[in-house]
Amino acid sequence: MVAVQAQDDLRRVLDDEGKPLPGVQVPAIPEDTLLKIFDTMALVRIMDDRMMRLQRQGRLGFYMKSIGEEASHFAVAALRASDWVYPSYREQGAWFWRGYTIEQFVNQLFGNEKDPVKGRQMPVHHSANWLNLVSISSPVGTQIPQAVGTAYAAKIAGKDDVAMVYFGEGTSSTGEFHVGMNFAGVWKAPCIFLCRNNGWAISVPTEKQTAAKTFASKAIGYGMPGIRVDGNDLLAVWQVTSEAIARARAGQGPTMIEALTYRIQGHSSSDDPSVYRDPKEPEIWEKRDPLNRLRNYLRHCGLYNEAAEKAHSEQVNQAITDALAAVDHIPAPVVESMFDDVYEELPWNLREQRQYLMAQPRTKSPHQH
Amino acid sequence: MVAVQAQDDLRRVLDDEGKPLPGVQVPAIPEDTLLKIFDTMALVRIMDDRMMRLQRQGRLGFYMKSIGEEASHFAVAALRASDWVYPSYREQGAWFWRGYTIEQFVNQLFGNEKDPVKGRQMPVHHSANWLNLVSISSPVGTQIPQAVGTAYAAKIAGKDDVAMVYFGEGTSSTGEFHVGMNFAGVWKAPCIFLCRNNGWAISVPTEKQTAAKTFASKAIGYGMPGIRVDGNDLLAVWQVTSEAIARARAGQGPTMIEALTYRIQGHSSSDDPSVYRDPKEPEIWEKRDPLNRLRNYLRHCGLYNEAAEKAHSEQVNQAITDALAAVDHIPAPVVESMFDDVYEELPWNLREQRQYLMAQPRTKSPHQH
Amino acid sequence: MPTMNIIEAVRDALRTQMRADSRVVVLGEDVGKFGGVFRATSGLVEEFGAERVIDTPLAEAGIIGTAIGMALYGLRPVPEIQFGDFIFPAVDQIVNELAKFRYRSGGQYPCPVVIRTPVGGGIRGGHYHSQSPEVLFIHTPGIKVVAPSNPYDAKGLLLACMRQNDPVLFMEPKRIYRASKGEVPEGEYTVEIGKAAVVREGTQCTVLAWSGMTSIAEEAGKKAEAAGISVEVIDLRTLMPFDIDTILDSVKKTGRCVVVHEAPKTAGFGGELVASIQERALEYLEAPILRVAGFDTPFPYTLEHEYLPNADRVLGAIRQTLEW
Amino acid sequence: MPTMNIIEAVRDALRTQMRADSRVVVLGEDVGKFGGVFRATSGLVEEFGAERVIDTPLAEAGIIGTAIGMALYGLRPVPEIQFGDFIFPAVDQIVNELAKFRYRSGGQYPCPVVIRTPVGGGIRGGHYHSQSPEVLFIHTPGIKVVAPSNPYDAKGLLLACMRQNDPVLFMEPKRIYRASKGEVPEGEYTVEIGKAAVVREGTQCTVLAWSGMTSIAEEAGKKAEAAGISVEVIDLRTLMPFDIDTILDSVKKTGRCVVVHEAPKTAGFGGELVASIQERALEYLEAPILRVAGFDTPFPYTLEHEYLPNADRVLGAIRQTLEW
Ligand SMILES: Cc1ncc(C[n+]2csc(CCOP(=O)(O)OP(=O)(O)O)c2C)c(N)n1
Ligand SMILES: Cc1ncc(C[n+]2csc(CCOP(=O)(O)OP(=O)(O)O)c2C)c(N)n1
Ligand SMILES: [Mg+2]
Ligand SMILES: [Mg+2]
Repeated sequence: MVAVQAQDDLRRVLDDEGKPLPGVQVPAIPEDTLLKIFDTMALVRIMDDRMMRLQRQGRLGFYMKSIGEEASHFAVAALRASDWVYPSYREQGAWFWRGYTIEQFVNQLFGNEKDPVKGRQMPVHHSANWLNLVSISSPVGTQIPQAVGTAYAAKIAGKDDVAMVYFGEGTSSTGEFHVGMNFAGVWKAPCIFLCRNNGWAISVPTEKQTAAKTFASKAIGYGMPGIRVDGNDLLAVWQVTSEAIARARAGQGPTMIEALTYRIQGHSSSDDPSVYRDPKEPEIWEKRDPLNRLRNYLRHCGLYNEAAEKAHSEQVNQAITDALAAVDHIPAPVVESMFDDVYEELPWNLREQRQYLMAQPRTKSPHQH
Repeated sequence: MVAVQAQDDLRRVLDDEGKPLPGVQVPAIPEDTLLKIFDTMALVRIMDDRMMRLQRQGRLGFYMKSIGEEASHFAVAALRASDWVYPSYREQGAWFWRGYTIEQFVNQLFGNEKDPVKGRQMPVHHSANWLNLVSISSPVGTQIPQAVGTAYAAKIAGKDDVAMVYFGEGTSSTGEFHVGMNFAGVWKAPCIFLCRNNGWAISVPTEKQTAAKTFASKAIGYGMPGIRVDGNDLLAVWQVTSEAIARARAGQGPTMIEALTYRIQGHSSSDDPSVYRDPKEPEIWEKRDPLNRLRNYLRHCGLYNEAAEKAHSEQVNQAITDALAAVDHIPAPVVESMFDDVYEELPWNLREQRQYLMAQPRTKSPHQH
Repeated sequence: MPTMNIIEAVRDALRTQMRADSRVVVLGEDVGKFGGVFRATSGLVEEFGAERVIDTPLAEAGIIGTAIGMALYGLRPVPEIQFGDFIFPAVDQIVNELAKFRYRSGGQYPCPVVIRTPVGGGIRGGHYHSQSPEVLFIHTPGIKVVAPSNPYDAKGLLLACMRQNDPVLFMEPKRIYRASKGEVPEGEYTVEIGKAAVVREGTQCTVLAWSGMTSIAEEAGKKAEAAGISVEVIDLRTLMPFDIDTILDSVKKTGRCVVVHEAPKTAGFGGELVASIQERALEYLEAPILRVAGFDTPFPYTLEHEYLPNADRVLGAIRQTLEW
Repeated sequence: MPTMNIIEAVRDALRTQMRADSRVVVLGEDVGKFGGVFRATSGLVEEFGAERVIDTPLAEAGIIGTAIGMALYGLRPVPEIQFGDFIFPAVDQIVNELAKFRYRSGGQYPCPVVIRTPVGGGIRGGHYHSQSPEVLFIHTPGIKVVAPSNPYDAKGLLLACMRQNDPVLFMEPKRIYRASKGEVPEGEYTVEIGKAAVVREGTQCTVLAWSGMTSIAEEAGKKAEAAGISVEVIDLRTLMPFDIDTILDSVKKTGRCVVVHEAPKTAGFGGELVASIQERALEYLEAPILRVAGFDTPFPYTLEHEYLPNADRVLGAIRQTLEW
């Protein structure tokens, strides 16, 4: 079980109620940015809730929610648009922040003809090259050296773009984590490693994942700074990410950030955590909810407007409803599209197979609409 | 380039001349053990020299020497016989220490009928299950999680055996290093990771291998102690290894040891280091030669007998000469043996292929004698 | 005799062997309290304790690497790879280490590790929860490959694997983990490794299948019968070493053959079967041997049912061999 | 025209393309000052600097993983894997990531990475410096596989690979790296990917080979000629997509076929070739298509020349097809 950690090695700006802690420096986040983050975080919360209900109704095959972990998504907000991001499957906020739309998101979940990845991947495996957001991959860890390659490529190309990769603490056990971190250290690649420590990798708690005192301490082995931050404290996340970005852009190399948070619910829509953990454990963390804390902080700053939140929430809900309504009329990708994009051009074997398939009677797929 | 490190984080017992440093605790190595280590170290030195000459004469396909790194081999001397060892290709001392004979060693190099691995592997890829020495594998890193599995198996089986795995500092960059270290930490496996930092991975110097301050510092990320030791100081190597073994046997888990040494010559008989490094660099290290230092230490303790060394050296040389003479009369493994040991029993495809091959005219292999 | 599905049969095999042989240990991601994401190991940690049912950190190379070290020391590890698609980080440990240990040590170090992993599509898993990676391992000398299609074989073969001394990749058909039910004896019995089963007798065309495709082949066999065509269906069960005798007996009788597999067609195991048969029985062939297989694309999500071989396609191929 | 060996031709291709396209970067173990253990990259770091010729830490997964990230950003990485045997730690990056990137992103992210690696035996390298791992990659949709057998093709194909937009595994025949010499044009030219070469014309039997086995097949062709048998030898050059038309044209003409490869026979690429040919040209076959391949054992050390296919064995198989 992840205990709330001693404060000295954990960067916090806000207390659990969302008030700045005495003596801390509060990062200067522009007001409109702060409000946009709040709105986007609320959107993620609403989306998760709606999609899980849909999944429970049997209308959606699979979903992955991030309730309680949303503040960590917004590390992305400290980047600029030309920076590249490799999200894992649990940072929906990163997508919406950069302008991925509710329609795109929903169409991806349904794998229909308007899905940006053409119905090729499971739900929550988005891709948006126009936003410099790289395709999500299920095999965890693989994205880490890829992000390092992107970061170093920017350096080689003489640009000051940085790359950021999100991953869970369980993923830090993969060989690819090590390999990616090590290359980044040697290359002084402008890369930010955002390890979202939510206490669990499916059913495996952190103490079965590593004997290291903290995940951030792993950075030492790669000669890079490792920073722990309260992952439910948006201001602290913004702050440490901004520092890491500044270092990266200045040619000072990579940073690993461990964002301490907690997976309040199951791993995915297929999981039932009551089998393996004490149902009391999440309760501690519900009190530290990042959305509440940010709302309280906005209130504290006089930036909060309840009516505006309500309006925004209604608008989001309506957009989701509309997208879901539209989904019923969006067909599955056409069958022959299965053969596209394997290569730039179709080789003879795929041409032959496409021809064969098109001559077969159509299969009514159980998950076509 | 590896500089001689500051002393505070580097365990040393002997100075470069082989005298105990002021104020250090000298480990209590039994006299006969110490003398046996000296003899075995001298044997390795002689063997390397003879085999390299043989290779240069074109009589041996390939060889890997360890001149200047031999003290690190003798971490094995602090273990007991029931402990398991996974050597890399550069710890010939570990084999001889445990009783692998000069004949076996030479027969392996020649891959002949008396080779313990039946001519299946390249030179220097030994295996001796009767000595709890596990087969050397060329792909580096793979042995690390294997050693952890062996260590943990001992624990599961209720025995207090430990496992030790040797590897080069370059190998610490592999995913398998990370994965093995991490499992060992979580499992508190009685495993000792002996990282022989000889400054080079073929042509790649340590600063291109990692940005970590030391290799030992990587242990922090796995929640285990990481200790740096002068790898050319036999007494210090013995001391830190003994401490690690004691911890492991007491159920206190794994230790990583970084033995700082230097690869004086080429990576293997195929390498020419003058292409990529300053020929002056090795010179510094020649002065710290581990065999000389141990000899001086023995002298200092009144244990050294020049005549005995000479006699031993002659005896070893004679044994090598005899083994090499014998080699000319030992045939290659019989052709049908190629199909043995793929599985416990021959499946039909291998039976068929064996029959086919035996019906073919024999190929005179360029490296059969 | 109790009725079990494949998951239950696998669990029963594990439990039976763990009771019989204290050297058997299970390890993998989520195999402990959670009992595995498909629940194949559920209840085992309660019975055998956390030292024999080991939740590992998230690293397939570590799961197989440590299993190798355990096997060398004398244990009998049965690691689980959560999905066949995630076996690739462990491929070096399997191909270069596990499979070659006995050989490269001159017979000194046998390495009896049985790797269990669910394979195949049809569960809406997209590229990364659907692959059938058998051919790489069939091509790797030193490891056996076993792929049952029903609960009886699953238990009997898994027990056989855990009692022999070579490494095995044991592929479980996840799509029918629960759907495939049948009578399974309690306690100990084995199904011989290397022996195929003729699951439907017939005279005009032989259909070779395994794992999740066996039921598709059987369905095609039934449809063929309705159309007046007599089809023999063989469930290979073991892919390496595959049962060449049973295959040849059948093809020599029928003169026609169709191979069905989920993995992409090109360089799939079907190619080997075709090549082996025509080497030995060309004179018996009345028509080319056809393959109905996955297409040469990554496994798709929405269109997976267009991707997967189905009974109609198999029947189409059977007809084609008859009309050739 | 200068005469070059394969190493020189590869180096020349790299240098030529690096001059023409500043996006091309080379990375791998020892590729910098040392110029690669086979010296294929020697001189490049001096000309193009350490940011375009990158000595990496020792981790194949990192070499390929970072190359992917570079390619996505717009570079053209040409990673080197020091020996084909050490590609396995990178298999997950290649099979699950590199090959599927374009597809899984719905075409958004092409990933033009050209992986160079020396393959094959005959250099006294034992299991771990001798393997021919092509079939795994041929079986993986999304990556092309190219395997030249001589300096001219090596340069022309490598240039072609670096100028197209799909990932490629470029396998180099290390045994004949220096032994195979020939005239190679200076500057730019390409050899088309996907096109085989008929390297010897003949009428009675087709022999298919690639990489280090092409010269063995040619030698067998010569020996056959001396024995009065007319053999056509085809060097496939590209294995994925392989040149089915050239193969079929030849086999339809000769009616007989022998496939030669170094990798183990079972489930090797030979199986696919046999299956594809008999699917399309069974009626032309006068005899079974035979395979002369590596045996189903790990690659041995002392006995490697018993292991490797040789001209006599190929000739034996040719005779067998003629006498069938
Ligand atoms: C290589 C690999 N092995 C196994 C899995 C199956 N799997 C999916 S998510 C997961 C746990 C990941 O935990 P963590 O990294 O902590 O991320 P979180 O889910 O907590 O966000 C596992 C084991 C996978 N996706 N990839
Ligand atoms: C997985 C893998 N990649 C590449 C190689 C080729 N190779 C052999 S030794 C070596 C360098 C190893 O350096 P280090 O670990 O420092 O050991 P040292 O040789 O210095 O003892 C390399 C790259 C290999 N054997 N295995
Ligand atoms: Mg987690
Ligand atoms: Mg080294």
